[in-house]
Amino acid sequence: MINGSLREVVAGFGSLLTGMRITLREFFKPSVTVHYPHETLPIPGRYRGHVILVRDAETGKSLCIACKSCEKACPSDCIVVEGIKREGEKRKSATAFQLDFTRCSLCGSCVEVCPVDALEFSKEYNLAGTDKTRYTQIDLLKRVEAGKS
Amino acid sequence: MMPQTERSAADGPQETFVLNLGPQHPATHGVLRVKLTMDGEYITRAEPVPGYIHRMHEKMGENRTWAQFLPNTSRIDYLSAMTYTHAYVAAVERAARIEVPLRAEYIRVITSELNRLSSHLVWFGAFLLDLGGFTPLLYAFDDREKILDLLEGLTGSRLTYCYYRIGGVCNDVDEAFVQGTRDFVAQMRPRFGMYRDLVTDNVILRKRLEGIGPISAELCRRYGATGPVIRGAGVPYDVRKVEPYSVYGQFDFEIPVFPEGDCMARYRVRMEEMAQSLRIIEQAIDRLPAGPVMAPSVPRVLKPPPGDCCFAVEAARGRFAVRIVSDGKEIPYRVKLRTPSFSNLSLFEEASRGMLLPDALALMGSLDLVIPDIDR
Amino acid sequence: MMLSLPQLAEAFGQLLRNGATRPEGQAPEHPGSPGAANLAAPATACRLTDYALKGYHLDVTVSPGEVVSAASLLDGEGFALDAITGLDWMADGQMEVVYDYFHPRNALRVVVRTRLPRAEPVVPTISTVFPGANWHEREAHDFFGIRFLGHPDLTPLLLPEDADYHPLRKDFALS
Amino acid sequence: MNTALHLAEPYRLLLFLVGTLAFVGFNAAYLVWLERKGAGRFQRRAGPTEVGYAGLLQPVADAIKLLSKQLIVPPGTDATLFRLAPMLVMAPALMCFVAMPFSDALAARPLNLGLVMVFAFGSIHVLAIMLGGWASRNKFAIISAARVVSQNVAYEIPMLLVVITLLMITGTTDLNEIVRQQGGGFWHWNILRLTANPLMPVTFVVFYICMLAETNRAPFDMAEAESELVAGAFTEYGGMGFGLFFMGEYANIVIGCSLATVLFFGGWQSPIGVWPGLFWFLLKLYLLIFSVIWVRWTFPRTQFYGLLNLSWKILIPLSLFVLVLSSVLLKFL
Repeated sequence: MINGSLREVVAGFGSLLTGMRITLREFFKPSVTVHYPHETLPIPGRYRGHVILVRDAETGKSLCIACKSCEKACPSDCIVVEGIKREGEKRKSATAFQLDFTRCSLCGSCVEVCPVDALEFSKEYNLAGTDKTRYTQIDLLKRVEAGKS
Repeated sequence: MMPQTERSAADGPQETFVLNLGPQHPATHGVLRVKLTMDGEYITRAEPVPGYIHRMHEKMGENRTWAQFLPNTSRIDYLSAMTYTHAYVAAVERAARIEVPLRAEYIRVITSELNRLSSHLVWFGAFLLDLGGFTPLLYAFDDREKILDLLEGLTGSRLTYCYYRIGGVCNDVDEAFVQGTRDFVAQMRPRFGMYRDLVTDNVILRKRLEGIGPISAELCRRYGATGPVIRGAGVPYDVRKVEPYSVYGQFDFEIPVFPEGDCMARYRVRMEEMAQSLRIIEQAIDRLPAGPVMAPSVPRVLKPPPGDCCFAVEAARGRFAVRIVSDGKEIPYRVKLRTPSFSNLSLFEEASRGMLLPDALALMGSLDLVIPDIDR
Repeated sequence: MMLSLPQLAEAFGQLLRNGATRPEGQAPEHPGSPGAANLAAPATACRLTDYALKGYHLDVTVSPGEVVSAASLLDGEGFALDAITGLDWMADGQMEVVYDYFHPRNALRVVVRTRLPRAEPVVPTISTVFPGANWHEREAHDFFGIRFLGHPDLTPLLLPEDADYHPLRKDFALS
Repeated sequence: MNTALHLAEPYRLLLFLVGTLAFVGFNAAYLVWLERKGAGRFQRRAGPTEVGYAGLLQPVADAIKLLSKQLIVPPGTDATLFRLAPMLVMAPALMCFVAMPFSDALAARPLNLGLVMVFAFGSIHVLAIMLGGWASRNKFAIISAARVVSQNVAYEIPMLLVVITLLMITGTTDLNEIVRQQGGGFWHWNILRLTANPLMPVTFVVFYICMLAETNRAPFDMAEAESELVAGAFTEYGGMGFGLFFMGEYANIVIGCSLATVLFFGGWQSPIGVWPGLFWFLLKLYLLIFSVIWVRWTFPRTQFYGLLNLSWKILIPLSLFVLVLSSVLLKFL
């Protein structure tokens, strides 16, 4: 019996040494962390930041036709679109496009449902501000007109 | 906290006290409260008090269209969002008689299994943290990060994917994902050897888990506990095998079962399961068929015919079932979410009786609870 | 022992006083569906369903008084409780309680359902048979106000302790 | 003998008081940094990097933070005991350094009962933790206080048994004399004095385990056990009260490792037999401290009864056997 328990003690002690060998091995390996914000990783192409309107390269305007499909598809009611039909244009165009990002769950329904592919995901993830309205009322139309895309 | 002692006449000289574990406690992994009646360090009664992050997902389901409920499904058990979404979309597909393309099913299996791996890796780390070992958590997160990178590249999100759609998946896999997954499988295999040497074989861990917190198959049955809890009690119950859904029937994998019923058995089940998930992923990647990833005939306004139907999947924590009831309208009449953590926790009161506090916390850790999964 | 579906259906047939095992097709309109056809459905019925369409094999409708004996029957056959949930059929003035069962060793899923008057939804507890039903019944009480007779403790489980509302009732007003 | 340190007694004492305070304070502060850096490396991350070069000013930032916090005495506690406990954990730790021979001449007061004194004062911190836990009026703290007492009672015994084994071989309790005996190369160190007792390495392992348990270090950190008892005896402490407990823990590690260095690794003696001095002492000390950190970041916490079983069923019989073996060898060889 003593023999058996002694063997158990020795085996247990051995398992501890094995563990320490492994952690020591890891000790000398390079670190795997990325030191944000000093360094950042590339953002994958399909990354889902908050949605933005696509800027038409020719006109510099949004492609949105104010059909409100996205507004209807949104599970969280975070999109408000207004539009009118301007003189001499075939389709309606948006006069207001507001996003309440604080309610958005980034499901992508709006992007998928858009018939003219006027919506896309941004690559922005550094979102912080002192003013709530900065994220409850993101004016996407103004953003397109300001040339940001 | 004020010490207060309860003494009842029947107890005689024995004194017990109430220890309020949580809602904020390092071992409850979220906001779960457990009201412990203690006799010294021995638990005489442990009464879990869930509900601190109850969000009423089921009511939300009755207030939006069938498709609009999809983002919610990622947020019930946020660690296995894929499997939860899978159960919901499959239930709706079953109700609306939608045939899902084969390629989409394969992609669902690959992503679900990757998600199961990432979920088990979090459990592994958190469990070791409960037992006071910090380092394995970081190693597990290192591995999990690779999975999250893969899924982020595919779906655009790292945790709450909302990737499956009723009738398929929203993005097709690209070559980078396929290759990345192959590389990951190759990298992950040797890591299990490291985990075994560092953690599983460690004498301290074995002393803490072997024979601790026994849960019998009968106890599991009476409480409806599933997943690694029932498989750690010797019952080979896995929805992927018992009620094969999606294309799981086409893969060659085993259901790890350990009959001991103790914390170590549940631990080993999950460790083995990770290796089995790798097998499934490997086969699915090799046999990934070509074709569309969305069913062609999904109506834009979905109105499943009246009636109810169920769909169950094997989530990382056990059997997750969705019961939907349609009244033929475009919004669900009822969405019932049967979550595994709810049933798994309900046996805690009976199983923890008479245990020492640290052992009971090991038992709780071995149940792999995700609190939003209980509270919904 | 491998339990076969017909055997189980037979057992239920004996259990139900006036309900008989009906093969698929002859069954009346599905009791889970709303509308007038519902009320025409018999109080008790037991029918085999197409698993591929429904996700369960056997659909049993019992009277409220029979849920405990149904649970005992399934308990004896080695079933486990999946979930208990309510369903508010406000238009019919009824409340349905749905008991989902699964079998940990056989691929068998059974649904037992019963209908209660919506004004006073009272049904005996099955937590005496399945201790796991305790929490499920508390949850159904939270959400629907269904009272489970003989339940040891119906205080709110997921809702706040002082909750006196039942959010999954169809007339629950969303603020 | 080094003559530079033969100063007048009051100056000498003052110098050593300041020196010891500085040494303990510096170590307590920078061992936290070392621990965090070490933990980072073991876990493949960088540890503190932001405050100063490689995070070297992190302890300073921590100290400022802790000092600026309000000291809260929870209502209903025994305020006197509650305040006394953190001091009680620190002061005896300082006392232990009085007899510690840093080099041949560098010791505050060479005592011929040095070893006994270190043990006498080293045991007080248990009392302090118990007092802190008891005075906190918190259930987690009280559980922790009860654990600490039984843990330390259990580990004091094998620890003293192995030290007695060593004393039989060295024949003195003067720490400096013990070091002098181990001069002339590493094969003269006590850990390798296999002629006196072939089980000397085992003796060291027992001593090391007991040291971890006595200082409440992982995997024996029953008193703190953050995943069970939140922070155990320290739950109600904030600001510098907590800071003192924290520093006390590191001070005790330094004492334990210093003692291990002196008793088993030849203190300030050189492993190759030439140039003995302070350098060797510090090198061995920090290597041992590193191993303590290494152990902490490798293993999970033991279960409490596992801990007691280890002491009563394995370590005590083992150390008793070593003791008997040594005395038999001493008697007949």
